[in-house]
Amino acid sequence: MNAPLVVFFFLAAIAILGAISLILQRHPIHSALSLIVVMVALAGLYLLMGAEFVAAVQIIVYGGAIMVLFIFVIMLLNAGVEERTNMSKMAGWAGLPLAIALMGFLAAAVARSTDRVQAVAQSGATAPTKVVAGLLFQEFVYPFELTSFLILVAIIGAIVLAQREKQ
Amino acid sequence: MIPAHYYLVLSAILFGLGVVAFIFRRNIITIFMSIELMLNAVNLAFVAFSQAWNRLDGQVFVLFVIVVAAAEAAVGLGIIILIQRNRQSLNVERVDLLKL
Amino acid sequence: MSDFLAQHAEIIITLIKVLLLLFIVLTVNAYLTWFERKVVAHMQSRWGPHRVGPHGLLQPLADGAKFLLKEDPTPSGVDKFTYFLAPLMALALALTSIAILPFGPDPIRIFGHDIFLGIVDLNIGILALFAITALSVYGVALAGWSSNSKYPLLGGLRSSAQMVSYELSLTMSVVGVLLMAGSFSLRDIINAQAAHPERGILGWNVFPQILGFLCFFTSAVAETDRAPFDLPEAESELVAGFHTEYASFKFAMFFIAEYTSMITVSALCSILFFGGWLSPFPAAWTFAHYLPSAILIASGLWVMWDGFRYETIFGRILLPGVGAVITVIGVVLILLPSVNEFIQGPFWLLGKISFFLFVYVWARGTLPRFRYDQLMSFGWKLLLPVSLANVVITAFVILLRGH
Amino acid sequence: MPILDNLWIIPLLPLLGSAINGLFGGKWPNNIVNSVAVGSTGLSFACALEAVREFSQLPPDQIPFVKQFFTWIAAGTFRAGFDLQVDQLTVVMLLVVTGVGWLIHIYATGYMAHEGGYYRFFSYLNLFMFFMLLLVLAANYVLLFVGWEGVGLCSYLLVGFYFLRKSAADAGKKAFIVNRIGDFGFMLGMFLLFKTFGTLDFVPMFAKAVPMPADAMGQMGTLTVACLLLFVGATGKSAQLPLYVWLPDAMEGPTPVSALIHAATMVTAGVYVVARSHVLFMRAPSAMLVVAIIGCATALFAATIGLVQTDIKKVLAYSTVSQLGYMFLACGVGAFSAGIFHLMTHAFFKALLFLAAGSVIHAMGGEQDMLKMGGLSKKIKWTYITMLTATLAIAGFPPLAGFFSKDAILLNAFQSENGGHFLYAVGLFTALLTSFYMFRLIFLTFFGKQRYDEHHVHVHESPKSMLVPLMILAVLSLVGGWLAAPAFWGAPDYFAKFLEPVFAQGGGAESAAAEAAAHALEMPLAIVAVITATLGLGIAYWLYISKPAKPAELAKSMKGAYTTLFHKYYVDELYAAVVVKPLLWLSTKVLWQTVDVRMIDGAVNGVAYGATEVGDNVRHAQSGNTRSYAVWVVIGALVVIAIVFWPYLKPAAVGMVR
Repeated sequence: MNAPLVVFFFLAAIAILGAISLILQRHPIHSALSLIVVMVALAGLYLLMGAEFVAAVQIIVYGGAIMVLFIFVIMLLNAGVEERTNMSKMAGWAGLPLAIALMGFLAAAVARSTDRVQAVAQSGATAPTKVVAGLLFQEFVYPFELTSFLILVAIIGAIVLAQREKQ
Repeated sequence: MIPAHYYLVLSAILFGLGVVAFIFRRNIITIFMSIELMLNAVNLAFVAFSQAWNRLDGQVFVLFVIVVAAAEAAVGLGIIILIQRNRQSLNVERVDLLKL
Repeated sequence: MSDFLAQHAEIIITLIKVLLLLFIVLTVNAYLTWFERKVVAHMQSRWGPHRVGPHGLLQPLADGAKFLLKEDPTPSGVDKFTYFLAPLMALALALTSIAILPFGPDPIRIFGHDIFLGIVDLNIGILALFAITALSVYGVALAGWSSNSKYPLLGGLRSSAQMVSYELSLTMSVVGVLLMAGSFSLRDIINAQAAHPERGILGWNVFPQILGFLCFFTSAVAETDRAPFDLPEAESELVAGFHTEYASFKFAMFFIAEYTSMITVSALCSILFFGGWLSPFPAAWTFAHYLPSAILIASGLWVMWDGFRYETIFGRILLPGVGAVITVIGVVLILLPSVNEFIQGPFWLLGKISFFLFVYVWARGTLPRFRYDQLMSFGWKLLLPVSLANVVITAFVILLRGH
Repeated sequence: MPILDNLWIIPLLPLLGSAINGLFGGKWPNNIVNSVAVGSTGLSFACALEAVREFSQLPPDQIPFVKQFFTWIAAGTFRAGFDLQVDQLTVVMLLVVTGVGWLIHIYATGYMAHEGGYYRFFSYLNLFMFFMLLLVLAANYVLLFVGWEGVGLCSYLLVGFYFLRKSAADAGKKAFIVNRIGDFGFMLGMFLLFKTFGTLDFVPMFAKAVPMPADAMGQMGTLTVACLLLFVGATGKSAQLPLYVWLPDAMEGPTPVSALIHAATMVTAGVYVVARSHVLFMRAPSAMLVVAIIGCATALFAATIGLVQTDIKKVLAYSTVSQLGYMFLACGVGAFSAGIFHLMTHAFFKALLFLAAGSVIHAMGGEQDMLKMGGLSKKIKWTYITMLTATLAIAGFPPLAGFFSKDAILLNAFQSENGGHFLYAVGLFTALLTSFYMFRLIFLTFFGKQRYDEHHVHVHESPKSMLVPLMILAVLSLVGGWLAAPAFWGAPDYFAKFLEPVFAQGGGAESAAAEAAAHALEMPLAIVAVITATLGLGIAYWLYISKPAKPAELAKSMKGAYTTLFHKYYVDELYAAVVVKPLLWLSTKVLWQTVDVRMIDGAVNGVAYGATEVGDNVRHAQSGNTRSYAVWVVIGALVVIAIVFWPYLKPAAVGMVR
């Protein structure tokens, strides 16, 4: 039981607990907080895997921007505890088993399909940000540009959606 | 050194939890969050693979996913505000005009 | 026992450093309040605190005691968990960010251990700092929301919007520096500015990156919710903003968090743009190394003299003592050149930090508060484009230089 | 050689004019429109002249001059390029088309001045010029066919120019459909040719064809079939039996159109094609014979109908048909140069006739019935003179154009081996009829007492813009014939000499032996022809000047023949009964009411109905509840994963089962 493994299990436990509390909390703010916990835990895992940059971006963008947006909206709409309606029979009886089955399927499939992953020699080296940047701006430059367009469109869309139409 | 499939299984579990949240929460915002959770699980898988194969494409792709998530959040929250404004409710089960 | 020490030396040293830094930061915070009140008072031609201790020097202690002893009511209908979480988060994050700053160039050897000044030295330091800054929104936002009261809610909304908006330009304005340094590590960034020792002050980033600096400092002030961007706690509109419902020590936590982030920002400014611990003089001017001692001795002598002519007995005893200590330190530095060498870096860094802290206070004493829409349009329509332009220009220049 | 190297400019100019007028002309005043139209045509005429000049300087080995511009269709071994070709034949056609076309454009500016849709008219007219030039310049059958179809289209558009008048619209449709039949044959011919030769470019194809053995008389070899098919197309376009019916109706169009399309250029396209593919025809004697017989028959047939028509343009229309018959007769007896020559002269005088007729109609304020005219010779002197010239020309009086060309044809017919004398006899008789009905037209129109009342119609001479082209054409039809003056006339047959290199390739139209015989025969035949023409003139004079009452009595006395002729042998009625009615019945009763309504619509509606039913039942799955949808998505994901990862999941699944 070496140190990284301990850290891993610790973070994994936090992540899973956060996810579960996301499910169980009844107030959106609390769900959001638990989601933030999950994200921070994941960032820790990324660090553990030596993906510094991704970890930082994870916290800056997800934690610092997206989730803030969520909380902001929750505060703006003053969303209260969600009401317990049960209009969807489908979700009522089939939801949980199916979801669990999906989880199991995924886990089994992934776990069994990773024997090839095992074969590859894994270097725990940290990924130098420069290399990531190189990939991002040379090999993946077109997708990158596309995402910038996507962002632009999203901004415009958000503005159009949020503005009250004038009488 | 942690075997890659630990991460993968973890991501699978997180994804499943995200699905559960999606199915069992009624609040649109929370459902949205569960989507983000699933995206995060996927990101974890990506990074795990990229580390397993010593290739950084996975990380780059994670960046793309994050960008997409940001865009999605912007638009989605705008839509949510509209829904609240028009239907005075955030409960998805009360937003069900799209049926027979 | 000793072998235990030997085994876990690193951990223990780090713990000690943490405690030490914590103590220093808190003390500095305390006296920062005193400093602020004094400066603002003098700007408004008042005396400021002068009752408790000589020149009101003991005022911070009194405040601390007050915070600790006051009653701490929890308003009804608050969301307990979040209500308690918010100040903790704010304070914790603020203090964490301090831990990432390096305070001196070369490690100090004690008991055969190289101890470098600063808790951790990440090679994504600046990113980590931004990450923490990003998270620090939650303290304010959650505080505002959980108080279950309208002014805090508005304050929280404002501040979360404001912080998210200004975080963009904050990050963008640094990119220029990062491009020039080619690294995220604060240490590398400082060293990059030391590339030409003979230039001294001219080598600092502030000259090529003047745009970046202006954007950075402005948005940093906004990020820390300080005047003139302190809308979240605009007393004229929102009582006390997000911490209206907080009392005694929870309130103190927000307070400390705010001042700590001020320190962090000042440190960042001096590191990113003003060469961190680098001396403004060209490396050749060795005599400049005696500047610290000179200043210390001078100020010590002044304090002694000031003490002798002070009204109260206490002051007549205390101030000369303090002055004597300072003078002695100055003399010791002259006598021990190696220590003097070592002290140079921290000296300059602290000097710059205190300068920026003064600028903070100065701004607060001078500038009127923004209106909210002005704030937003200022952030989005001026700062962000300018900082983006700065990025582009820097990139082009570097490209042309064939960097 | 600026022009020859960019031949495309010659057809392109009218196209540009058409495009400009068609797109913007609607807004513009007439003078701009017609300056664009006339300008573009005149320019392309100039270019054509220049091209001819350059062509004349080409060394003989470079003739025919073929220029490939770009590959238009390429499929497997098949290549159809935008290739233009110039040889002597093309030169003749080029000059005729651009020159006459230009004159008619000028004429039209005057004639159409007071018509609506001015810009539309000129746009169509220019478009026609474009396609016609494409037709004559094309270096392969495919491109030629493009022009072929294009002129058909323009003829349709222009015949139906007054589309508000039902008769006009119907005439347009009739022209189009009848041409379709011909085009069908033409296409089949093309396919067969491609199958035989593997190419549709003229030069290589003919090169391949020359060594081929000629089919024996009456033998249906490939070449014969191909030629016959091509000839079907020709009959359609050039209004020969049995597909001539559209041309008389086409007179519904404005007169300039009748002159340009239905007299001078388009209708001669068939002749041009036959002449162009003479190499093939020379090797298919039976096809040649068919061509000759059809041409001869048409000539006679149309002439007889022309005897009794009272509509001035109808008369001219039938005379056109019969003259075309002459041309085909010429081609049929292997005298291609004579045919082309007649084509040219006919282009002159028939265009002149039509334009003059148009001028008359213009003068009469739209009246076309000759019985309501008369005594116009004084009032519209210039029109009268020019028209008279044309009439003399077509009737074949020396030394006018018609005389030479018709003589050449008759001569060759007389000489031709199989049934030559018979053909000659019929041709001669037709010449008699021709001269008769033409002078009937003249006398009815310009002489005798006037049969209209002054008060409604005030007769007036046409404007310069109409008269000048008339005069030019008159001069042309006066001297145009001298190009091919027979030997006894002293002058050598320039025209035949000029076309020699083209038609020599086909295996020598006039061999040296025939040459001598020809010269011996020319004189007497010429005399005979002149006598015939004079005879026709005499009869016409006797009937319509000296005894104006006579025609009516004659009509009464031989009522049957008269009515038959007057109703054009009831051909239209026949077609209506044999073709149109059954077709209508088939399409309405069977195709529409049974196949379309019952089967197709039934099927479509059935599908739609089924879809509705299914949707009606399935729609309940759409609860509008996001959570349910989520569950469905999960199910889908499960299935996908199960399929994709089965090999990995199998052990686990098996374990679970145990």
